[in-house]
Amino acid sequence: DAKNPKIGFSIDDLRLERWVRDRDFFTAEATKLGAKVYVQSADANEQRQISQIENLISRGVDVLVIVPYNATVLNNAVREAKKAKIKVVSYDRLILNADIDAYISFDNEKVGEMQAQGVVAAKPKGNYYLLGGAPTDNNAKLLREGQMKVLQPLVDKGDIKIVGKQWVKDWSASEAMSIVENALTANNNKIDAIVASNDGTAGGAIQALTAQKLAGKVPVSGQDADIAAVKRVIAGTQTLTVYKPLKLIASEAAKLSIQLVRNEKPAYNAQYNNGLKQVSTLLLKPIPLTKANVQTLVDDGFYTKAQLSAN
Amino acid sequence: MQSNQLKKLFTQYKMLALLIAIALIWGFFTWKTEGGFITPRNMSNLMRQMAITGIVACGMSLVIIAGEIDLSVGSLLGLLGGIAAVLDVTHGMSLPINLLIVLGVGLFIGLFNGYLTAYLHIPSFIVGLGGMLAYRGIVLGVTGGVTVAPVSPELVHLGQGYLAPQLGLLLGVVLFGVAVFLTWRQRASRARHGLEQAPIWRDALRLVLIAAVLAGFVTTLNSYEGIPLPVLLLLALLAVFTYMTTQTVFGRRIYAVGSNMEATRLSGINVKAVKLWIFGIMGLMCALAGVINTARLAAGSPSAGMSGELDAIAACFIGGTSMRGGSGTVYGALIGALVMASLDNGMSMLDVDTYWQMIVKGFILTLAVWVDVATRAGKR
Amino acid sequence: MQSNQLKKLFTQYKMLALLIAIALIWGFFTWKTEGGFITPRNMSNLMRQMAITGIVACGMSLVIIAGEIDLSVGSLLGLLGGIAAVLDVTHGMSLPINLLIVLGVGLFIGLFNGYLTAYLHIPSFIVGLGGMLAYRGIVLGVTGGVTVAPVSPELVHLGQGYLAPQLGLLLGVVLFGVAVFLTWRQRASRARHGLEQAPIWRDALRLVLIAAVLAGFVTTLNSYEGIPLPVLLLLALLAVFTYMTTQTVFGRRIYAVGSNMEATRLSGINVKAVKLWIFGIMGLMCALAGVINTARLAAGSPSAGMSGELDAIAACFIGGTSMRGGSGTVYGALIGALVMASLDNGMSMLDVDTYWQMIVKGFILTLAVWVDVATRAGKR
Amino acid sequence: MNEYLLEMRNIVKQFGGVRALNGIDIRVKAGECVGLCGENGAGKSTLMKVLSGVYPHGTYDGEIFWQGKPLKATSIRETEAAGIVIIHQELMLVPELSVTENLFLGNEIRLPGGRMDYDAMNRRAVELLAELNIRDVNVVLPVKQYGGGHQQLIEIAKALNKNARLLILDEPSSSLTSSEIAVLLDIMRSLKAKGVTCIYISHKLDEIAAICDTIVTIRDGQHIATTPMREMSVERIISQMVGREMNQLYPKHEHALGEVVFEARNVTCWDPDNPQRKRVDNVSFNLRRGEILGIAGLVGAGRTELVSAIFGAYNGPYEAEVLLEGQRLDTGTPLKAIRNGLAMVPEDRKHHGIVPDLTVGQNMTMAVLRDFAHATRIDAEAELRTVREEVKRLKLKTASPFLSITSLSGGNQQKAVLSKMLLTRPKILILDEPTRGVDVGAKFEIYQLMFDLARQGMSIIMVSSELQEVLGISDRVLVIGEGKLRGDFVNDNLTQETLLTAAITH
Ligand SMILES: Nc1ncnc2c1ncn2[C@@H]1O[C@H](COP(=O)(O)OP(=O)(O)OP(=O)(O)O)[C@@H](O)[C@H]1O
Ligand SMILES: Nc1ncnc2c1ncn2[C@@H]1O[C@H](COP(=O)(O)OP(=O)(O)OP(=O)(O)O)[C@@H](O)[C@H]1O
Ligand SMILES: O[C@@H]1[C@@H](O)[C@H](O)OC[C@H]1O
Ligand SMILES: [Mg+2]
Ligand SMILES: [Mg+2]
Repeated sequence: DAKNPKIGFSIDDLRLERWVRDRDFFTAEATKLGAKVYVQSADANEQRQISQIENLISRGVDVLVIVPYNATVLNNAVREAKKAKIKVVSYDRLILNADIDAYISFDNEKVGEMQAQGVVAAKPKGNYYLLGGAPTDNNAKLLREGQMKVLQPLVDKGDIKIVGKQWVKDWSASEAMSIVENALTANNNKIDAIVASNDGTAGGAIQALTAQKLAGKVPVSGQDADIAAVKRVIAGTQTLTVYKPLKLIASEAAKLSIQLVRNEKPAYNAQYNNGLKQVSTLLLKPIPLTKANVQTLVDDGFYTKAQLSAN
Repeated sequence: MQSNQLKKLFTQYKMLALLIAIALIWGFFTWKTEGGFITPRNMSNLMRQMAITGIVACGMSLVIIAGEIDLSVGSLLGLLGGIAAVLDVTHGMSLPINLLIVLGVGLFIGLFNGYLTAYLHIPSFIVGLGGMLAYRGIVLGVTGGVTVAPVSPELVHLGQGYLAPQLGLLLGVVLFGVAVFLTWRQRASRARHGLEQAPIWRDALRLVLIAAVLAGFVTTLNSYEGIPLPVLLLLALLAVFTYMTTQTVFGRRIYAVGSNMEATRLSGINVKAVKLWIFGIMGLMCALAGVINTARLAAGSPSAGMSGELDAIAACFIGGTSMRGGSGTVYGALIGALVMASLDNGMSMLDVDTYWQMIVKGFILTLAVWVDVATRAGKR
Repeated sequence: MQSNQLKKLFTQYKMLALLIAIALIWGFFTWKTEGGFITPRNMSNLMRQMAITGIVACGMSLVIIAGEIDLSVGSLLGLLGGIAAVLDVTHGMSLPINLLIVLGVGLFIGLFNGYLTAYLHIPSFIVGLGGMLAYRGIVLGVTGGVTVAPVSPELVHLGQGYLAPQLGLLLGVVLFGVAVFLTWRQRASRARHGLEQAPIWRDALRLVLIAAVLAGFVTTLNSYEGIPLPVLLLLALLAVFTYMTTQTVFGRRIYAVGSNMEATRLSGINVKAVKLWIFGIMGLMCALAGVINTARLAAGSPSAGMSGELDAIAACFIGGTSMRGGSGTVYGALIGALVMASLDNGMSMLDVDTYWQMIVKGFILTLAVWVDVATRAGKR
Repeated sequence: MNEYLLEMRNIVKQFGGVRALNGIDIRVKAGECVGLCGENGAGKSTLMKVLSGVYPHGTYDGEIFWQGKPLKATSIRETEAAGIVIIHQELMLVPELSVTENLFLGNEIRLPGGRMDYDAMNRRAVELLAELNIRDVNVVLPVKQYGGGHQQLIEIAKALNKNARLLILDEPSSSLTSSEIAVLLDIMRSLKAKGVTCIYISHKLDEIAAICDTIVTIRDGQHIATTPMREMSVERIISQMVGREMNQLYPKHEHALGEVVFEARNVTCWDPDNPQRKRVDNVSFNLRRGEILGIAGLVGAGRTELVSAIFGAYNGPYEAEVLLEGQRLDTGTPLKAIRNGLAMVPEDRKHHGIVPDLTVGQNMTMAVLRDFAHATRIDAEAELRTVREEVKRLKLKTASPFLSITSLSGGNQQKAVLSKMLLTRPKILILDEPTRGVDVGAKFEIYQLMFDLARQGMSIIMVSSELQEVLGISDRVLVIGEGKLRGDFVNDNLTQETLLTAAITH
């Protein structure tokens, strides 16, 4: 019912740090607003995600908030939800070709751009290595597109040479580490910058650099502001991470979904075409985070000061 | 000797333990979800959710009965589903031709796996491991690593459509008719050969039971939207595979090969050909599962079917198929798939933490097989 | 009879085919990377990259020789690495105590797996499947799904440190001394028992070969930074495991159990205990591998070790361990791990597309085992 | 038309470096029954496998002529189509399939659509078994429910079902009792009357003498002689096989019996599949020092179960009280039994005796390996020396102790298994069918060894289906029937009839 709505939150994969935080912030906010949240994690498996969405529908939720593992495959599941008169919110990743009610996100392409810009700012010229995400993750492709938007002109100009690029299976840090070790060897350490697509893979890359005593000398990007990454940024071994204020997106999303149930009008600020319709969108700004502005995290309550200084 | 009695009962009716397990699981979830679990709608979900694993498990049970294993099915399912999506989306191919091609490719790759195992004597475990990598690589190549969408409504219908309730009812009645006919024919044949008959009340009881199960099944699904097409396919496969494994020469040879390959070979049976075809059938099942998966996703995804082999294998083992080959049933494998799907479904309805879900599933899998082993006779 | 001659050669020196394969693979990559592949630095990388799979493969080869399999090692490795990270980061525990605890937990879980297999007769395949789910679930529970970092420099040193070149040299010399001593002792003992001796030139030749390999190994790694600690550990394990499998009573029993468990039992050997301890050792290896993995990443990641079991199993099979149990060697498994690591390393140096990498790996795995099967004598 | 139905010329078959067949010629006339004799490892089974297509054309050298035409079979299907049917030495049944399905494996009666015609096959199966005088087998139950003897009969029925022109029987009687052998021989005679040609392999030479027209002896893969049976005697067959005279089969030696050292009380075993049924029913007996106790009975009587239970190796629920030298023993597992001075050489050599991936020497030292270990390390040289001594003592024929045990002939494998148990220095030695499938020469050696051991004070329990052997060796004979003790006879003027009567009557 509208007073105490039930929210189904279907998350791609709770094995990735950021989604754990998303869940916690979201649940906290929604509970405060009087809703009950059912959380599901699909463990990076699209079939499981569909099943779980179906189960949430049987469970009789009023609104579904979905972090799709694969944005293109939820068409049928969303149709089922609509049939049961359930509102659907796409969280962080836009569900394509489906009749969803709202989208709330940071722009992934934008994140890619920020990653590239951050690295370029630190090292405007030289040999670049691109460390992509999981070859099976559509987002990884979007990130790469964003990165290339920034890098391509510089490549054309001759400032930058891309000496290699690989996708990293399952965003695995140890896989990333081996890849960078081998890339360094293949290029006789003549790699001047690494554009890594998230903090996990950045961690692997930096371990490989450390072994060559290059950590801190070669700029590396990331995203998610994982605690380990933020510590690296402070230590100077990672150049930047893209901070997506998770508390903001989570609480905005909670508010938005409850508003949808109560038939109130949320404050959208954009429209996105998902292939089927114009989706009302609430777009939040990702923040490139360097040593200079780590304080933002504390101000936002994302981490405590103690957390950042520990160890 | 009390416990021995129980043991004997379980030994004789191997499925009993499983059915009791399902009853317990369902009972528990129904209680915990205040009835939500047992609603027609959720039953419909549950069946649809188990369909893909079930289809693969059908083929896998043959493979395991024959004493082999196939680890490549998850990737192969992904590959074939991906091909279906590419043909549909990129080439706009009509559904029947698309199906034909995908089934053909599935059969071909399955036979190829079988050839490597049976004729080149590469252990199937290795063929599977290699295929798992290679076929997933090909999927990534074929789809370019991106999800291929949106697929045509016809294809989607295969995964999301329902059999109209009237047709479902009709189907139930026809199936019952078939059961009656088969019972009658068996009695006639036994009479003709002068073999002794089972008491007539036992046959009658069996028919009544069949009628009850059919009625329950059809009415439950009809009170939601009808029998989902993937479930219908699964039922058809169950019928075909049960017939094949219990009544046909080929089917019995699968057991012979798995139980004592050398003896079977020395009986003049071409064991290589038997194995070849088992893998061929496995390929066909991957094709069907791949297409249904693509239909359910309405897209061909490069990661489709990931670790699907484990679910299928687990289903077979939970369903009492022996690790060592030579014994097992297809319906057992499907009951195994149902157990797993019930756990997934129930726990996700209860909002259990993922990590607990994994722990519980791992535990139940081991427990189920332990019960099977412990109640099985003799071995110490 | 030409091809038969070749077959015989391969049969007698099973490792020959593998060594030729490695030579071919290395040659190819060296050519393609214009020598980059063969540099001391890349050799050092390569060895470090194979270390974790190698450690797990040591344990896995025992398990497979004993006729079992363990699919839970990837998750278990993740769990134990995660525990090490949590103890280090969250509880600031000192390295030795941390190691002790993690090894203890590894041993315990391994023994638990072994108990389920040996005493409760649950097929190890199932125990492994169940463990794969459950232990991964526990990792997620333990780490809360969050990467635990940064770990202490002492721990990192385990994964990233090197043995000082002088020490490496010393080690090489000592090892050679041991080889000489062992050869001498064997000759003495044979003389004492009045057994015939191998010709002295053959023993001498063997020693010269050992010296050459040792010298090559040490100087190559020393001309980079020294022997990496994980590689040192792997070497130590190789020595311990080779000794165990070839020289000890327990080792002989592993082969006996895998070859014919019933006959072994009837010879008065406690086969259950043998299996129990094999799984215990497997658990210890997972602990070592988990700690090294955490050290190398300088972080405990909830997805660490994912699908690590497949790499280890593949390494064993490539290295000539028999699927059916009863035969295989630890050094074979390590050569198998080296083949896989060489492929990964070389292809990533060449910047080959992921999907091609997967296809090539799948293909090579199958090919390697096929060559092994095809050159093995007699079987048809 | 040629006078010979079958001619095999200059057949050579190699395994790796080993020449199992070294240019053998044999000829078989239509309608005759040929007895093929030779020691263990002489190459009898190999020759028959060549003939029946188990080793396809191209994997051996030489030529085969069938009805005057060259036969180049590449599969068993082809030889069976030609009318050559073989019953293998090892049981070749599929345990999980029903008796009927086994009888028709490869020759199923089909209905349209590849369906099995179960009703027709079941009816025929019952008939076939009735011809063999078997009426206590339920043809729809899986074959694994039946013991070795029954399985052997089922195997024979399977071959009879194939309408052979040439029927090869490779040791069909090794697990049959004398009454069953009598039925088998009757069937052979009636087949002969119907014009079926037979090749019969057996180490029980009196069977050969009873039904064969021609005797072919081979030794070390070479043909020695082909002689009509009317010119032969069992003694001559033996001397052709072994290459020397053997004037006596059972080297019975006097040996003194001591006090009672061993007692088994109230041994009861329940069927693992059917906990109601007792396989062994409350059997008690005792044993003196230096005594050789024979245990006789029909197939399926429960003798194997009885001795396995005593040794702690029975695969099912059982109760047994075992006393050695007046002390109650805990023999819950083979390990405990061995530690307490018991040893058993099991009946099923392939599955319970040898460890195929280990070498001959490693198999022999398996049970006592600890004795060779200093701390953890095995003293390989000490081990080797012991193995060499044992090989010499038991006259075990092997080129080297480092060969795989699977490369030995059956008789020599048996000696290796025996040696494994003897190395544990048992006080009580249990031998279950110790000479099954073993040739006369090796048998003689095994008997001699048994007497030596008895003289040194070891007590021996020997289960055997060969009544002659039981009578020839034992000091005392127990008869088991349907799991119960049916008789306990001192072997003094004891006859086969007495034993059989005891076994059959209730
Ligand atoms: N598959 C094989 N591989 C290697 N050697 C073999 C193989 N089969 C048989 N042999 C060898 O060939 C020789 C002949 O064996 P075969 O089985 O034909 O003897 P046999 O006369 O049947 O003996 P038995 O009376 O014990 O059955 C033996 O030395 C045996 O070790
Ligand atoms: N592996 C087995 N599994 C199930 N039942 C078995 C098995 N082995 C034997 N049996 C059962 O035990 C009964 C007795 O078997 P067994 O042949 O061992 O008796 P036996 O008196 O030792 O006769 P034999 O002369 O054949 O050794 C058989 O009829 C059979 O039903
Ligand atoms: O935040 C990232 C998310 O957007 C991407 O899809 O998966 C990896 C994460 O690091
Ligand atoms: Mg033979
Ligand atoms: Mg017996």
